[in-house]
Amino acid sequence: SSGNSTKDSGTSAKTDQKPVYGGTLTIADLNDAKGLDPHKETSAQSFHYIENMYDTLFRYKDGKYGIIEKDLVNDYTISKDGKTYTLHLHDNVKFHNGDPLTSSDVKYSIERIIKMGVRAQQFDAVKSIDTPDKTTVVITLKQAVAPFLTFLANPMNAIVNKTIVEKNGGKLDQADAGSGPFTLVSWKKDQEMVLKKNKSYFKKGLPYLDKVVFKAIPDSTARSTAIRNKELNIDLQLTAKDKMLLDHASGVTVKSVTGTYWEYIGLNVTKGPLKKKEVRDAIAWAVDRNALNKQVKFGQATPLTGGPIPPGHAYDAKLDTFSKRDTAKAKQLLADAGYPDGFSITLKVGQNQDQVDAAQVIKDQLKAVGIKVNIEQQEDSVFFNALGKKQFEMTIVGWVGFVDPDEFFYNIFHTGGAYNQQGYTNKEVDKLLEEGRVTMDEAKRKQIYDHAQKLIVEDAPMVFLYANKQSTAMTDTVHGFDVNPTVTTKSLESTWLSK
Amino acid sequence: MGKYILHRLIIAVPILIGISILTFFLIRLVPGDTVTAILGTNYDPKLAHKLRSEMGLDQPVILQYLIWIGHVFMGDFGTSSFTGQPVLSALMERLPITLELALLSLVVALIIAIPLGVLAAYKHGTRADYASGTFGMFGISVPNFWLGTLLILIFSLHLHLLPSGGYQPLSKGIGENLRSLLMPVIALGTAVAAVTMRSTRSAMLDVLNEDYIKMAKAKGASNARIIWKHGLRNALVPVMTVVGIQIGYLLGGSVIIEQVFALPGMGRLALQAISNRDYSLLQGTILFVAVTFIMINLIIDVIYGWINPSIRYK
Amino acid sequence: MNRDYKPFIRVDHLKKYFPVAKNWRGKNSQYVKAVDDVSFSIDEGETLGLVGESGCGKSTTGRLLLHLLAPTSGSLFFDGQDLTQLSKQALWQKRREMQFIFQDPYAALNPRMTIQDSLHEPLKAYGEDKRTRSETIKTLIDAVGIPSQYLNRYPHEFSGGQLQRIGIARSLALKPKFVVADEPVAALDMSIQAQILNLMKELQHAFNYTYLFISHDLSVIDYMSDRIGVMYLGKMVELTDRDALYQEPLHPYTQALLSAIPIAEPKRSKKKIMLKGEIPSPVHPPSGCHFRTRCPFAKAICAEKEPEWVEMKKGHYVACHVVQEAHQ
Amino acid sequence: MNDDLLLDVRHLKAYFRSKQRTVKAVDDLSFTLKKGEILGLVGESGCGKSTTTKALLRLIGNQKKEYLEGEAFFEGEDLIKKSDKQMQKIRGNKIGFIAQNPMSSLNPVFTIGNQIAEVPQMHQRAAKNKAWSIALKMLQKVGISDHETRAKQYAHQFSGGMKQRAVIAMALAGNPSLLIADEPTTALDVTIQAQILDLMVKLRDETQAGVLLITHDLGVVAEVCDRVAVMYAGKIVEQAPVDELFHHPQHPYTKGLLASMPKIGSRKKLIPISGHPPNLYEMHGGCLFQERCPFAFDRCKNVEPPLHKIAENHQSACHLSSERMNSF
Amino acid sequence: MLKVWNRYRHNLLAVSGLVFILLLIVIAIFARQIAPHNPYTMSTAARLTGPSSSHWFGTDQFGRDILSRIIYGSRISLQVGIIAVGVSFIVGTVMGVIAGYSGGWVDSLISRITDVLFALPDILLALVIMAILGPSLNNLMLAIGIVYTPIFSRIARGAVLNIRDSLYIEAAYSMGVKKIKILWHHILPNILSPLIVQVTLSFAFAILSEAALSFLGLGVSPDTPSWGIMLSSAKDWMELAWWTAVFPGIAITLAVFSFNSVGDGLRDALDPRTGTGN
Ligand SMILES: Nc1ncnc2c1ncn2[C@@H]1O[C@H](COP(=O)(O)OP(=O)(O)OP(=O)(O)O)[C@@H](O)[C@H]1O
Ligand SMILES: Nc1ncnc2c1ncn2[C@@H]1O[C@H](COP(=O)(O)OP(=O)(O)OP(=O)(O)O)[C@@H](O)[C@H]1O
Ligand SMILES: [Mg+2]
Ligand SMILES: [Mg+2]
Repeated sequence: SSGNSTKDSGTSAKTDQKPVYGGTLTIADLNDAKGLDPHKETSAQSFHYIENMYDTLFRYKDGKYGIIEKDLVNDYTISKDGKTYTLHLHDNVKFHNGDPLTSSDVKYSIERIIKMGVRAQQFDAVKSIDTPDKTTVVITLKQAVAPFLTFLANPMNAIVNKTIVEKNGGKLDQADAGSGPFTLVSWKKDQEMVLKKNKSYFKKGLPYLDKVVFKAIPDSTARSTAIRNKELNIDLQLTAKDKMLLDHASGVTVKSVTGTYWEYIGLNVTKGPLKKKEVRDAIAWAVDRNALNKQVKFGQATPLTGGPIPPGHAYDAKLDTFSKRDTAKAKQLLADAGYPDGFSITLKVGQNQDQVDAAQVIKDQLKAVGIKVNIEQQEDSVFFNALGKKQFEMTIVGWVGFVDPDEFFYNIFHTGGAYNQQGYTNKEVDKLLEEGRVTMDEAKRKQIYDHAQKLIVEDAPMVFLYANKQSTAMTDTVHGFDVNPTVTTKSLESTWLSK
Repeated sequence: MGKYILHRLIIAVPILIGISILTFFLIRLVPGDTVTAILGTNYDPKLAHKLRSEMGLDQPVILQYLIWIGHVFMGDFGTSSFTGQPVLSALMERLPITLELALLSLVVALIIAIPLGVLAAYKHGTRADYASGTFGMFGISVPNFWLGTLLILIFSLHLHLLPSGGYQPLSKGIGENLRSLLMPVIALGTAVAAVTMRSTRSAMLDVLNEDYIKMAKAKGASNARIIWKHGLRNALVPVMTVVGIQIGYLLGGSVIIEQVFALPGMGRLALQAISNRDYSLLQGTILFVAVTFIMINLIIDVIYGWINPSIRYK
Repeated sequence: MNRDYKPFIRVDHLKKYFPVAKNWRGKNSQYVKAVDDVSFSIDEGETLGLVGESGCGKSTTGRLLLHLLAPTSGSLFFDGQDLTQLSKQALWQKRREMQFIFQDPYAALNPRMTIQDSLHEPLKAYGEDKRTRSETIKTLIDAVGIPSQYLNRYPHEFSGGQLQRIGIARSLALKPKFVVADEPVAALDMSIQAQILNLMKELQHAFNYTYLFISHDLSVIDYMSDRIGVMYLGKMVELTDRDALYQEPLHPYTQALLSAIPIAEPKRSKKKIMLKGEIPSPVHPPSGCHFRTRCPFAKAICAEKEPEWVEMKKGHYVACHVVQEAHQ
Repeated sequence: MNDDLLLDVRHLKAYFRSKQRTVKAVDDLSFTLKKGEILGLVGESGCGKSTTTKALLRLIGNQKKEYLEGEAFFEGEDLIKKSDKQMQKIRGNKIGFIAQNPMSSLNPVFTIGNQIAEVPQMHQRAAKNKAWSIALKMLQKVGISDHETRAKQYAHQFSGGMKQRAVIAMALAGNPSLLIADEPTTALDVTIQAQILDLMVKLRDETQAGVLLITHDLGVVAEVCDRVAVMYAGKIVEQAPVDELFHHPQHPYTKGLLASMPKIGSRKKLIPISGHPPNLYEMHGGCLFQERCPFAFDRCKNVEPPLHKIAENHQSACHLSSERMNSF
Repeated sequence: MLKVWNRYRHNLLAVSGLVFILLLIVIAIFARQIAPHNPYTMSTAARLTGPSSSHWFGTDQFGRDILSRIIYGSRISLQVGIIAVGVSFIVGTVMGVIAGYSGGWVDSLISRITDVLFALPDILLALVIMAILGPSLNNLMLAIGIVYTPIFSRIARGAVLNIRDSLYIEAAYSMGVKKIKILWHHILPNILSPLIVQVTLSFAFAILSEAALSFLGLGVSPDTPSWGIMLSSAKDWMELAWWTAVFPGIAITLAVFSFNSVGDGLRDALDPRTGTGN
């Protein structure tokens, strides 16, 4: 990883054009942020609003997936044993209120993250943070943490201004304590958030835009109508249907990459027929992922016929178990498990329309092998509560935003994983995942995760369905905006508008 | 008059307390809670426990209620557990939008419906009367959210004349503001117009049978004078009662219409609060809606007294 | 008239106040004094007429007498027993012996029941068997002159006069001893009115009923009653034999009432006492004598003191300062 | 024709038609009214009295289901032939109308003064303050004390008698030469009735307007009317000056009415008219009273007796009275 | 009764409403025989096809036949109507009659409860109740039932109060008829007509509410062929396929229209005073 990130203007097609300064860019997302505190927020929607007000030590590389580059950090070293990180900060960074950003702010911020709890486990291994001088931070870990840089690059692990935090009584829900390319002007919940250019941003010449307006428009049709009517510049997240519609709209460009948002059927391995591996396998064979992709996602998602990791990263191309549906095999497996006539089961879903739709198709598909599915829809809050308490038999949900393979696997498939809702346990998998965490060697790590994936797919605690495309629509006047698998608006700092 | 208003306000207090109790305890019957809603996909039992005790959700419910209602009396509705925003400021942000939507719908509906109702009564028994009767019946039967959807389909998606949703505040200019509310107002106001028209018609028919109308005729008053001077104001008395009932419909309907047209009003806030199990926000919203309802009804009663002097209060 | 009957009904200081307004604590703060300290008695087989203008408390008195309303205070003896002291059950038993005839016969019959069912109802309530009921009703129907083939009809299929006959038949079905008739002919046309009045007289003759006959029409009262009481604004102002009342009315109100009633004899010159003003509100009656605001003879004392209920001559009661002073 | 003649009604018919039946509410009515005369129109409920007034004011006859025929000359012009616009100029201006029920005849949402002032405003194009002063004058004239404050009050602040006075003021505000009063005192108490009747006679004396007074009370007729017309089932059955009618009634119906009325001081047993009035839609040929008439004979069943003169100023519609005339 | 029917018969709107309701009942009962397709069968090939001879009302995003779903949807609407209105009618009437007949503190208590429930907009209350109970058809019926209970309570109370003071009640009492008998023989039959009118009107409301709650995602389960659910999912597709949004909406409107006009017609027919529209 090298040098200054500003030279690379991401995926912008027209790199030959010269950037133009000024203008107001309007960008729409599904929902409004809940609050603006980077250390407190958990929803991806909130991130998109917050990240442009803050800087992080590292960042995800524009247009690339899983690659980390420096941001506030000018230079750094990692000790051989992977336990000591020495970071040197840029010396010209100022918070929006004019205070300089120094090593003590970094220390304060990491400590605040730990205190706030939400992402504390990413810093579980931190032993000490030292600040030998104003621009140097030394972080010492108890043991090596392979994805530690990825954690530091998480846009919500931002560096905040201690003075502002304290002025707000420790709360940043409505305030801006950042040093990022834009500063907060106003925020009207569910209407719009207005940001303006940070004139003393530490990256010379950036940002280009004078103003950024975020709008929360939950209805996808309303969003796509608005961008067609040029009331918007960017529609950040398109549904498959809207992508189809907007592909042919004039003056609008749709860009998409394979995203990190993958969806699956969760099977509660602690209950009823699903205790049996054969039954779970049978379901995996009975589901037609391609048909599902066509029906629910207009064929635009990438079916996951192997493990959960989408192509392009720690993906294992050889693991391609379920590329074809096999109902005969499924029926055989059910008969072997003692359910020759199938059984009835409840499939719980939340409010996500794609998942609700998928549930209806899956109900139809499982009928073919004799499994009678009752769909039960709940409100998200009730739904997630039930999942957390393992009060479900089958469910359809998805995960989003993981960058490192450890994030993909440990919390979900490890016996003690925080989000192991399926109740899945496999000693061998546990061991592999623990090993992967502390292995710094990339190649070795890939081997470990390939093996773990194979075991997981065989045990079938989940039926992996597909990884979604991340599609963004923008008017032709928008340049330099990065459509990233992790869905981020971070590249607004180098986005510009042509006339 | 002032005394009457005061009297009405005093009567409203027990109702509001009843509502506060009802909502407070009802909401706590709701499965799932704020914390799960906040954590969503990233639900983690340990973290959830920590958040619950921070929010005081582990205390006895009665105590929670007393603390809350005590604060409410001092004008503090608490903060939204979901967004961290003070509930009162969230409500004050939304209230104008819902009020504008509801009142605009009401006013437009009345302006159209009352003359139509009077004409239908005057021409009663004719084809025009039957036509307006059928139209009125459709008006109260068509679901407002469907009407809204159709309007979007036609005027936004096909004709590209109007924005399909979103709210433009008055600060963006009255034209923009009205443009953003045009379809919502039609969707919400149609039923009100229909109901008002029907009740104006039947009230007018009743009034036209009254002795004082015969008396006016016997005095030599012209038909126009009988209808518009002697008839209308009397007919408005029962109509105002119906309008008062419509306020409830308007506030309830705005929950749906705000959802259809993505208007950030109180209805939408309530819906979000419900799905986020945002207790203090939901309590505040419901209480606010009830207060709004009672206040508007009070205003209507005052107008009522102005129309009908025999119930004017000393 | 013959005054040797034994007193059958006696009321002492009877009062009925209806609450009309509540103060802010929900306590009753204002009352209509519908009946305000009235005392009189009715003998067995006698008809007492009660006359007065609208709202003076005639109907309320009638209802009190049958204990359809509980009095605010005062006592009420029926055949020697104080009704206000009776248990519910005992009162219910007594109820058989006293009945009400209503002014509006149509409103007093359930519009959804055939008159047959309506006639059966009181008898059923007291547990009479079906045969006895049918026989009783047949006799009654004959007596009031309604053809028995009409029994299956509904109230709206009858004329007002017929309905009042049915109403009378129903009230008499339980063979009561005492009947309160509350303006039984006020809703009827003049050609029908006489039919009903005659019928009531005939029935009384046959069964020795005791009547309280209420009307605002002095000529009707005159025709029906043995004795007459005149009410004004919740008070009884005069009570005496029929002849005495018409020949020498003592109370100024009675005099005015008598002179105001239009007589169907043209040019019979009569001295009219025109009362000024109108009946005051019963919620805020005038102090002292209630009538003093309209009385042509009112004096200072009338505003200060309520006149007492005094027997001026044998059986002739009056409540008036002026009259009482003149006699002293 | 007589110069004094104000109203000359000839063969007036007013029917209400519906799909099922035709109600002949007024059937071939003829009568006259002189200036300064009070003509009483008496009859029982439903005999067509109100319909007569409505026909004269042309408040009916504008819809298909209302059928109107005949002539009604008022000051020489036929009211029945006038257009609605022309009638608007006459109503309230030349013909004043006093309604039966003062309680509901005043518009509750306008002040009393406003409602009276409306009359000169409409008919004399009087300016606002001029009209208001006329209204005040009228209120004073009908004996409402404190008229300046009262004019600014609403109907619910008036008592029954005051409302009726206000209605009379309204009827007189246009200075009419004909006053039609439809049971102006039926809803009032006797003492108030006496006041209102007195007022009406006084006003007649002052203005010399002709008055058509509708009532069902023979007593009222005897007290205030100059002449009487008795109506039965949509027709006039007898017409005569008051004295003549009460002392020498000719028609059996009139006689029956007089005999069935209780009279104060007279103990005579009432002689009721048997039966009840006919339905106005089931009429057959012959005399309408024949079913109830004790003297009815064959001719009565088949031939309808015309209203004919039996003495100067006295007309009756009975075969018997005509025969008696013929036999002279 | 005959008179009522005679008056009703002349109201064209009311008669057509009645005919449509009968039709709806027949459709609901014989849905299986009438529907041209299975309402649940999906077809990737036939998704979002417009109205044609094989799919009169077109297909939805899963290729399901919209006409068949509307036909099956009539079952849901009628079921919701019957149960929800049944619940509110019975509970509300009992509450109202008790309040009106007994008076005193019982009346005050019940009236205050209805006041409180009335100060909240129906939909909001239904939403909260649905949130408590969780989305399902049974809960939906219960929620709507609860929301419309106060209306019946109020009407019943008002009617009882109206009749309680009427002369024939006093007459029956004066003749020794016991109070409970009076309630049963005189009061109940006489308060029935306003309640029956309200039943039909509430039926219309119930259908609308089901649709509205399902539209907001708090109604019945998402694969149920309910008109509200159909409209709710149509919102995403209507730009591509107008028929997904138009036909279910028409079905709701017509059903609600019918119940409303029957209610209206009944009100006029049962109350001879409103002889306004002859
Ligand atoms: N249930 C009641 N509640 C309150 N006030 C009542 C009630 N019943 C009667 N009153 C009042 O009591 C007074 C006397 O009424 P009541 O009916 O006894 O008079 P009345 O002489 O029979 O009059 P009318 O001739 O009009 O029948 C009136 O002012 C009336 O308004
Ligand atoms: N608009 C109408 N349509 C049909 N029938 C009517 C109408 N108005 C009156 N009638 C009938 O015409 C007849 C006469 O009615 P009218 O009102 O003239 O009687 P009335 O003598 O004034 O009676 P009352 O003394 O009760 O006022 C009655 O049988 C009545 O039912
Ligand atoms: Mg009375
Ligand atoms: Mg009349």
